[in-house]
Amino acid sequence: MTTLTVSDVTLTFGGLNALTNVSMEIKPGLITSIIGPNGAGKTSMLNCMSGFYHPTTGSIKFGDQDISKAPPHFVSELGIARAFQNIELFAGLSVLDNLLLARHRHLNYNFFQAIIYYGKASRVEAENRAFVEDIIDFMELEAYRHSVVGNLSYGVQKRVEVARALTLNPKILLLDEPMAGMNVEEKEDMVRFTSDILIDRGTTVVLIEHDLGVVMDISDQIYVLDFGEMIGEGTPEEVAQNPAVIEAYIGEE
Amino acid sequence: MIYFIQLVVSGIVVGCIYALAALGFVLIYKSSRVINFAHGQIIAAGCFIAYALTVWAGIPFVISFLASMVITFFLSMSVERLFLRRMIGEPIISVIMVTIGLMSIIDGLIYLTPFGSTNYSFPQILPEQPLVFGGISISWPQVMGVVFTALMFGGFSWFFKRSTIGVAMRAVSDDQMAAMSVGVSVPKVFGLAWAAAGLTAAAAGVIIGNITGLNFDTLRAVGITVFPVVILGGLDSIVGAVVGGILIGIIQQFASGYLDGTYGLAGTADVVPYVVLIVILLFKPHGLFGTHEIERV
Amino acid sequence: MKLSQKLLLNAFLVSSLGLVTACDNKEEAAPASTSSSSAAAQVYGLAFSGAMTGPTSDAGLPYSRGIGDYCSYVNDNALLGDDKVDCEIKDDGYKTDVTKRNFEGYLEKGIVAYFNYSTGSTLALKEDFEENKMPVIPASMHADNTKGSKYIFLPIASYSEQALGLAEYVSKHHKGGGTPKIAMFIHPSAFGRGPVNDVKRAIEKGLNVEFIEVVEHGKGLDNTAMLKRLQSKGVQYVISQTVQSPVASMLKDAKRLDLTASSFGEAGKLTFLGAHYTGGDDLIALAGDAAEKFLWVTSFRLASEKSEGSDFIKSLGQKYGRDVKTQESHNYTSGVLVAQIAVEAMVRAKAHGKAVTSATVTEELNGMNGSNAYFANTTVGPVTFDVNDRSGVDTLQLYKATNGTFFSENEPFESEFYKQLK
Amino acid sequence: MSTNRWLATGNFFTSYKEEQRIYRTHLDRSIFIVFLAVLFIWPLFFPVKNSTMLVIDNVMIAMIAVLGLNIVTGFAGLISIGHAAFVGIGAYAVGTAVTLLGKNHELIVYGWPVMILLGGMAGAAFGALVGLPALRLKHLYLAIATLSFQIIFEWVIMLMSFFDQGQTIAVGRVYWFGGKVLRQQHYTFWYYAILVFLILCGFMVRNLLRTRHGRCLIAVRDNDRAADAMGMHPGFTKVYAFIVAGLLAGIAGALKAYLDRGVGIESYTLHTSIEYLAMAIVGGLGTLNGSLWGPAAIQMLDLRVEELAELSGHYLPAELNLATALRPLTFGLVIVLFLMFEPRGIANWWRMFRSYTKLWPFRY
Repeated sequence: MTTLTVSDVTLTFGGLNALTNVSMEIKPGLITSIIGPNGAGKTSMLNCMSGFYHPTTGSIKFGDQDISKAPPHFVSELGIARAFQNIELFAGLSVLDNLLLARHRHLNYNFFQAIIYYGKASRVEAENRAFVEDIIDFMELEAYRHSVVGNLSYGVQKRVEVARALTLNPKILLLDEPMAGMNVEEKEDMVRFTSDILIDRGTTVVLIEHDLGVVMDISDQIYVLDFGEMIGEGTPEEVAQNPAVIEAYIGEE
Repeated sequence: MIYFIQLVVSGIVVGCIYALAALGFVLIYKSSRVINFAHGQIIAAGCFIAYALTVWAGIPFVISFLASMVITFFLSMSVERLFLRRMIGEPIISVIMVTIGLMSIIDGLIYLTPFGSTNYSFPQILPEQPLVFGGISISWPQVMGVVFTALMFGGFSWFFKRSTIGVAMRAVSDDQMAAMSVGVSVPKVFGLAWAAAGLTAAAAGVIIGNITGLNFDTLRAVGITVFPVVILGGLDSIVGAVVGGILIGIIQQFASGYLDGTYGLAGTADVVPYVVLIVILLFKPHGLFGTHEIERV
Repeated sequence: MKLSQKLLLNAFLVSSLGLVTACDNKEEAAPASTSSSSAAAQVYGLAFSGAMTGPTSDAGLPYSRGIGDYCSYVNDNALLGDDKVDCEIKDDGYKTDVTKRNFEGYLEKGIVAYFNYSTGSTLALKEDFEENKMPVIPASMHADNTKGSKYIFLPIASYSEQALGLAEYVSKHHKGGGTPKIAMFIHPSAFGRGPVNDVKRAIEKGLNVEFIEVVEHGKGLDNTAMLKRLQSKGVQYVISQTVQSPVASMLKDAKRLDLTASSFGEAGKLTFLGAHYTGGDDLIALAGDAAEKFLWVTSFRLASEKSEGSDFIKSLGQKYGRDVKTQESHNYTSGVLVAQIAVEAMVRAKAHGKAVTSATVTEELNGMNGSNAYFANTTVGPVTFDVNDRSGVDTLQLYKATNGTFFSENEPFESEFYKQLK
Repeated sequence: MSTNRWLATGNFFTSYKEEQRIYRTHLDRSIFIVFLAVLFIWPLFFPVKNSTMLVIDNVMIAMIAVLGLNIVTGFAGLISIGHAAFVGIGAYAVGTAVTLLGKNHELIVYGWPVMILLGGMAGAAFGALVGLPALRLKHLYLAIATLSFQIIFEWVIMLMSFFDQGQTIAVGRVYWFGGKVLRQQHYTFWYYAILVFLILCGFMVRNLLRTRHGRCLIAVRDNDRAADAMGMHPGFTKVYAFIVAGLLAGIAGALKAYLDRGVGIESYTLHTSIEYLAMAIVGGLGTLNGSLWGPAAIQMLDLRVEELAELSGHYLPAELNLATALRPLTFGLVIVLFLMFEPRGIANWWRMFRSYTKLWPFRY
């Protein structure tokens, strides 16, 4: 099991610091949450971890591998997958194709085998289809298998988003506000999925979430960001007691 | 040395005309993110209208020049209304292809007129003798080109900074949805951008027509020549259009002045801008002045 | 389905159905023309495919009108007795693919002679002409057209011959000391480059001019660099082989830079000369005053000078409702000439008691020499072809632009070196 | 299991492999096989005129080229305004061989299938070169880069005397088992040759699209950030799209060189590029069968307009240029009308037709 270590990361956009000297450690086998008010730099942190942004200074290490300058496709290959806050699915494709796309790296036939199709390509496709079906079962998406993603409801799209990240078979799964904009039932489902991901599939989860109730319930470790700076860390109990965090959330009277 | 200076001056002067032709192109791109392939045809149309008014209707050149600009203003606006209004919200590739279709349609319409297959030239209205400074000469149509580029450049810069509609246009170019939500009429802005593009196209057309004569092929080819200019300057930058135009003008002059006739090369002025374009794109993907957008996930 | 989509679908279906029926019609039409061959009066097919739209349509359109009008004239005036010509004219938009399609269609209709247009398509279809033994008269006078071909007949002297004629004229009339220095201003294609090597070869054979530079023009809006360079190299004569528009730009720039010679061969200035497609009314239309003193060589008689030929062309144009601009265009005359040549060959075949076919037309064309030369009134010299020389009117006439019209300068002449080069 | 393999109703799959099939029912597959057979045998039963066959041949070549264009523009979403240059590269690969070896060299007249594949390779190599800017460039800038490549391609060919400065380089008549292919059989012979290549290319693209090599194109088009997160390098995927497009275009170009028996620049100009784009759009961007509908429809339109123009020439005054204006006018109108009213192209009509007949005799 590998640890994702973020040390002293600063991210600057045209003179503005999105993140300042943030350090955190994502330990395997836990659900780690990053919380903070709007604009605190949570998504920027996630973008840095997944290779979309590169920290201006500081480093991000996955195990021994430095990934601070690695592009997203490289990071995902290492086993860090993410689900996006604003749904970033391939809207014109079916749920099945969206998930199969996430198997891109695992479809190990070459171009010529692909154009001939019969033989290896067909066999590998079928094997991976089985894997994808597994995820579909896990995320309870059976009914939507052949639906075009763009036509599905928001809650289901969110679930597809998570399912697609899971299909990458990651070691660490980064979830960016998976429950935002959901109703209570959908939220409950998503919480269940999140803990199942860790328990059933053994995937480490990093969660960004606004609903503090959910965060406090399921997190093992919490980091609190405000204006790009780390203002608190620890278990849910510790964070709940932290005066800096309380101040950031409730504000000075 | 005087050869070199003459090349630079000619380059700048011709570049200004390119800039004028490119200005309309940039205006459309800036507000609606559309690459207008039919721009050469609009340039040609502007030129033909001015000729028809001057020679066939016998209206004084200055008036018909201005009138042609006004007519193209409205023509271009109606083109937008007829063909592009319906395309708002469609994928950008469809919109671009519409302009390619437009290119053909305007071709067809011009073939209906005598201009499609007959050559004409403007009567000698501007002074025949060129301006000469210390052995360097500039013809009057070229002077006109420089003056109009300066006017239009100044005008549009002011327009975008100060006037309400200009600010609205900038808002639309930044974010259509956001602009709509604060009450800016996006279709109206697009219409206006096209109309303004028509205006500059007519000016460019008349000036180029004065330089080359009225040959449909030559005039519509300007629409393609403009591409290196706008890419070099950055697709959405008015300053870029002017700087890019002048740079391409100078590059062309140097190419034909120094490259042609050496190493068996010939006609390099036509191709060097495109080579420059590709090199520029490799190192500065958004041109010299184009906006670089930060992508948010 | 939206109404608009329905409409589109319907329109498409109707048009595709229409295509099927149209194909049927064609198959009916083809035997109809051959079946009439048993009757006394016959219909002979002539056909043209050229650029009436697209690049060079300014020349192609009047050219096609010339062919069409002369064919109508032949039928209306019974030049072939009871027989008629059926002249089919199609636009190919300067696209070789379409030319090829048109030509295959014409072949199936059983034409006896074919008029082609551009240099590109003539070279592209050369093998097809050979295999079908089809006599072809193209609008392109590219010298290489006839190379390795027995069936391509150039109506007038080739571009090489024209450029050589101009170079010889320069060498003969050059005033002042030294060897006259020339440059060539050409189209960036084989059409423009064709004559360059022939001129260079003639110089090796003793033509007294110095060849300084070949300029291949682009689409740029300014020729300052090029003109200044030529001047600095001491060039005095610029021989153009291209189309009118770039020449017009160059002339305008030269005038602006005060580089245009006021008289032939003025020292330190440039004298401009050009081959067939560089001149004519179109040049004056484009260049205006800057075209003054431009020397243009061609083999045609012009409307500006009264002659039997120019009167004929005018009356022809009037008869078939052409505007003055078309009537006076040398491209119109040029179109008439190619039709004249083909019809003359047909008339001769008939007179010799032969059936009019592509083979007999070729035969008659190859026999057009010596006492059998064809004196078309539209040209300054006779049309002569033989098995080895298939360029028609070898006589050239120099025209000079004076007050916005081309008038003939000196007597008609022939290029001497061209014969030596062969 | 008593599953029904002939109709869509009651057709159940018991393995993933079964579901991956192109033809879901035996009926579909049978219809397709019969259709292919008809394509091969119809020239034997109808006397076909050369001019008709030439049109058909050119349409099929355009289909191969547009298949390539659809890969890059339709599926990968990168506008290419230089597709004719890719086709031209294929043709000029043959042209190069002719110039080096002579037009009747064995490799050219006997080894033409090899030459056609070589044309494809050359196209693919050029595609890689043109695609390189795609590593950095985003959509519209890339479109203009392809335009520049088109213009540079034309200029280079026109400059180099090696390529006869753009004039036609003649290609000899090819040999087949029956000996030399003469003029009378030429167009029919190439009909079969092109048909075979078209079917191969069609299946190649079809197979590609149901594997990762095809899906990644669509992924990059729809959302290149997400594609990146899924482990695809968006830049390389774009380059790869250009390579596949170049391969198909190169094959089309080499076929065209043989069909025309010559290579000249005039068939590979910017105008042709625009025509290919129009074909792709009218057919339906991002669909396989659209690549086949488009060229057929545009060619049909062209022929119809030609007849219409001829007809109007008989009835309208000589001075009206309607006949010459009709072609560009209708060409442009068709593009614009399709984009405005049927942006998914003819392929969408085909889809509607299919879904109507699929569950026949039941409506739903």
